[in-house]
Amino acid sequence: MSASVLVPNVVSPIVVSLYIPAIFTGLIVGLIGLLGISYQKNDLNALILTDIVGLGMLILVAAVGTDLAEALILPGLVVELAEILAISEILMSREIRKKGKNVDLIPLPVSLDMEVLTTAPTFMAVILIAYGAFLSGFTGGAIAGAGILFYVLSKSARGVPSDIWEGIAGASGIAWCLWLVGFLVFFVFPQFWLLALFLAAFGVFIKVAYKAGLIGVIGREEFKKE
Amino acid sequence: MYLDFINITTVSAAVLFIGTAGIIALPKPLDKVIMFALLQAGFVGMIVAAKYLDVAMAAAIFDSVSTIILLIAIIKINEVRQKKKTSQEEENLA
Amino acid sequence: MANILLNVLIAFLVGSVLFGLQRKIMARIQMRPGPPVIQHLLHTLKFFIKESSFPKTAAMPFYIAITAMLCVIWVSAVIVGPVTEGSLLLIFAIYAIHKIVEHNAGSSSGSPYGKLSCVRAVFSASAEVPLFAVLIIIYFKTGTMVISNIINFQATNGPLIYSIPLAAAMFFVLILSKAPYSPFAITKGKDIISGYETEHFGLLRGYLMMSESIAWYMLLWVFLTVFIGGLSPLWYLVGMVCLSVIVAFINATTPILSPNHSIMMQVSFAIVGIVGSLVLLLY
Amino acid sequence: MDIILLGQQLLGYIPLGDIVLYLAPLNLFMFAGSLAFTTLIAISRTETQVEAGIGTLKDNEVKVNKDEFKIRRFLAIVCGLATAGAMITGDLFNFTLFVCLIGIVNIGIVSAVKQIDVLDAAFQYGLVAMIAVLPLFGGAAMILASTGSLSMLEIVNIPTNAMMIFGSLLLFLGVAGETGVAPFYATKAEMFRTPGSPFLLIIHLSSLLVIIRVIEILLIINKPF
Amino acid sequence: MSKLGRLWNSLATPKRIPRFYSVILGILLLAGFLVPLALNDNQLYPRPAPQLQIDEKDPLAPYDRGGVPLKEPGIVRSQYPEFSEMAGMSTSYLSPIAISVSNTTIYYGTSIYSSPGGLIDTILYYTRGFDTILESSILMMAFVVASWVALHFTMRRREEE
Amino acid sequence: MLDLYIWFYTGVALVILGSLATAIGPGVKDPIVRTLNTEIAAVGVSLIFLTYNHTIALVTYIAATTIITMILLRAIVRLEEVGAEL
Amino acid sequence: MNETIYLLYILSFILGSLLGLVLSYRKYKAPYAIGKLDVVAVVLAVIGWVLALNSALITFIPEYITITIGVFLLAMVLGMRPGYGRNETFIGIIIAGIIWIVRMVIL
Repeated sequence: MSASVLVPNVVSPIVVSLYIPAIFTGLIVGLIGLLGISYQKNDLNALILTDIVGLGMLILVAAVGTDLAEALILPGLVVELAEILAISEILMSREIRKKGKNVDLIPLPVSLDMEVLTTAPTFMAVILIAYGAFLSGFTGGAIAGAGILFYVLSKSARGVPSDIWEGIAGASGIAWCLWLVGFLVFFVFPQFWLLALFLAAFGVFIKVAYKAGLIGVIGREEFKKE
Repeated sequence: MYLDFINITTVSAAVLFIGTAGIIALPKPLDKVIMFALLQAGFVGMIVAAKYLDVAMAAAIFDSVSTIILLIAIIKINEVRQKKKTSQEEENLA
Repeated sequence: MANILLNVLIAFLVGSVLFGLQRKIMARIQMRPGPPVIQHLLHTLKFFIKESSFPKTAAMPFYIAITAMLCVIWVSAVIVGPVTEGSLLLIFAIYAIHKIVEHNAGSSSGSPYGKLSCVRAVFSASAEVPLFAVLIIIYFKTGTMVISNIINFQATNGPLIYSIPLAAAMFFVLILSKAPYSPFAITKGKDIISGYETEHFGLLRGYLMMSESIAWYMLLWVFLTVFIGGLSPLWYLVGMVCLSVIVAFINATTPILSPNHSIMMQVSFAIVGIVGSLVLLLY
Repeated sequence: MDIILLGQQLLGYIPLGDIVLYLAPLNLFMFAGSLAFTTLIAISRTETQVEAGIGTLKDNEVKVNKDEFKIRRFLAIVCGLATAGAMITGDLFNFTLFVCLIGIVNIGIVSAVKQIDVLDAAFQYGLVAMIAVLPLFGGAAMILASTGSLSMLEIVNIPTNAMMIFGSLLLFLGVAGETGVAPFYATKAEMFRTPGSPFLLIIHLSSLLVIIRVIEILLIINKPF
Repeated sequence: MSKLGRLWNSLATPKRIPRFYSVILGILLLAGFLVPLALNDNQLYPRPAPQLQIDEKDPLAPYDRGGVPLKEPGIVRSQYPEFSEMAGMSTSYLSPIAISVSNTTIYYGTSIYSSPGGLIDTILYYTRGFDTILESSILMMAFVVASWVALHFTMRRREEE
Repeated sequence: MLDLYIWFYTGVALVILGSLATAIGPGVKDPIVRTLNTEIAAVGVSLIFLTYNHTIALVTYIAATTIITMILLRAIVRLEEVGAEL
Repeated sequence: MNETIYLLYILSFILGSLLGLVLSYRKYKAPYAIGKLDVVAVVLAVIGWVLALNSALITFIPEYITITIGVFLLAMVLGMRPGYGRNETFIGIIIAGIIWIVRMVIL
């Protein structure tokens, strides 16, 4: 295949022609989200609506239609995810504090006994984690993470000793360092780029996967207390 | 000749729109989840039309994952509401 | 080096005397005799021979370092300004750090008054919008950010105060907000004792007051340099005295605003100023 | 590279692939400033707030307990480093990411406290920060779409058009939301009522410095001539 | 004037700030419909027209950027080629598993290029690696915040002890 | 080529419909319904990604949406349990 | 060099007002002087202001020395304790101003 087909000199005309509709879509979606927030009195609903505003941002970035744009979507996604995670936690903590200790804090167990919850999770989690490991990087991390998350969510064992928690969190921190080392190797010793590539790819993979998995551990507290 | 338009893309688009309409219009959350499965099916069809089978595979797996998550959440929240209602009624009786 | 020392000394002395002058004029307007003109300077010097003590509740190295920091940044402002005539942006960065120091001098002591002053400092940080607007307008007008180039620009095209009067007005509001007893001086309002300085005694207070004097001099210097152009030292003095007198008149006759109102007033000024200046620029 | 940005001679640059960190006097000053404050924070204790108790003659002490202190100091240091990074980065998208990091860490610094009002302010600030992601990344993407570059050293040579102005306005509004300046200051000011002044300092520091930096960036993108 | 004062006071209520902000942002976005928008087609890292590669039955579609694994660099149009000399190498790299997958089927290009190597990895880890550092730091910080809050307040673990 | 436009405009329609439904759709007082409606918009965005061949981003996005949904649902359930009046 | 001279003026102003303050506290015990004019102060003020404003008239001494002395003297009066030295200063300014105008008109 010729080089100009592989990487053309300019952005293809289709993408250029789709730019205006795409940007307008992004703006409209953003506007709808903002409109929703502007008359929203309920904090939780406002939080959900910010998700919509984030979608507008993703469209604006994606509309550029180059490989660079794709690489920029990933940070955008991660930022969205991260902020929703942190803010929802703050919202919950605020409400629990507001209610004080009078609230019945012993959660209800889920009484449903679905077939899928006993057989599917292990199988799906294995598939997802294996696929995620093959993909590596952010994509793989997100997929494997979702797999772990789903698995812990639907398993019935409850209560994580806090040192295990810190252990997993620490492991993901170490993975982050691995990835930093990979990044440095790229610039300091460019001849070892393959090593750097693997360090980076699997560092990020392990990090993201563990983090997402830990979200599942938080979540299980709510869904599977028996 | 109109049959030319019936290919995997258009069918998926139709399924997507049906799913959308269903999610928006149906009142009960559980019905919405069923329509959501339809939406996901249409989406997977779209990806298949684009010939990215690995993406379609991932989408298919995540389809079921998110459906299950939604189901758990809805059942759980119904339970919570039920309990609240009964406790309120008890209070009223007392 | 000698040049820096010289300029810092001038800045300190002139700043203190101007503060004293301001107090005197305010007093006269309010039909009081008022303190002598050098009172503020004596006040500053007095603190250097007083005993220093540190509150038990303070956040320790921080509490002391922050006062030193205030001194350091304003000395560096003098270096950037009168000594080297460097970038205007740099002076504004210094000003921003000044806000931070002001805010944290208040909160690091643990006193509720300091804390309130700190919260208000955060409030009034938002009044920095006019400042940045001024910056942008000057850049759009002159095409440069270097003070010496701005002076040259004015030497050929006439003072900027005629061509962008609204920007000058916005900057003047900023200067006003830094003056003690002004309607915008919410961080040092008398309802919270001495604001962020409440818990600073002795040496530390001396440093704080010294830096404030330098800051006042520098703000006036920047105003005169940027909007009127290169002046001889005598005219700088005259200009500074004039500005101080005007500020004193305003301060003596207006009440302090509530924090929210103070900020929104400044922001409203800013909006009027920005829109007006842009219209003038385009026109 | 012999480039003059806003009248400042470039003193040097650190290339990291496409992302070039550049060192000019203004940027170096702010970089050094934020690092100095970060060091201060790392070695400081927190203050104790003493207030008169209501209905008694005793004093009310509000302190920061140990594990809260640790996490807040950690977050404050990260915030300081992020601010320092945002000061010298020469890449638009990199800058927006730094700002996002600052935003989320700011929320974190106050989320560890117990006052409900403060938590509420943190939550509202978080909402604004999340909404601000749209103009931030959207603005950067628009500038990318219209110039074909994200490096400020390249953009400085490209003539301004309406789309770049719009993009930079979006960027500005995004930074304003993410750092909480006027007129969106209220959420932020409320957060300052909690004890722990060294950590709160960094919230304020980051927002002011980032605003100055964004002004510099706006002036680089929008050339009046 | 007192009305104005009340308005100013209301702007100082934290609860209203998100709404206020969204209104202002909404107005600015509305202005976006009036601004002439156009995509400059001279972009960094351009890619072929959508579906072009998959239609040509390229097993690496849509991320084929040329090159031979470990030998020849792929084509990368980065901003500063002089600062990233090895950029094309990881673009062309395929892991052994990826090579065997690419020989089996033509529909798995995304997975192949998402595994170590490939253009996106080059951008994410090398030419724009600093972005990824920040991005993963953001995730980490969010997680630190959330897990701290969760461990101390939401889950009430301490009280159970 | 026609397929491309069908994907794109279906995506656009879904995004706009989904976000409208999230903002003002029927029954959105219930946060769980609102969260479900965001899924429509998410699928729309996915389609737009597909049009541009951002497939790696698409895979990541699908995974991330699941995680976000899970986080949101957790918040909703938890708040309901606490009995928060927002 | 220019700035050094101005530093000199400022210093002499400050020292002068310090001295004036100290001396006036020694001299006057009452917190307010109403209707009284201090002759010494008038003389000092007049000399001081004349020297400061009309240094060009005295050609045999370098200008900056006359101004320094003048500033010192006028500051002594200006810096007196609250309630004193006000009228004296005004008299000094008026006389010096008249001389200055006359000089301007004649020369």
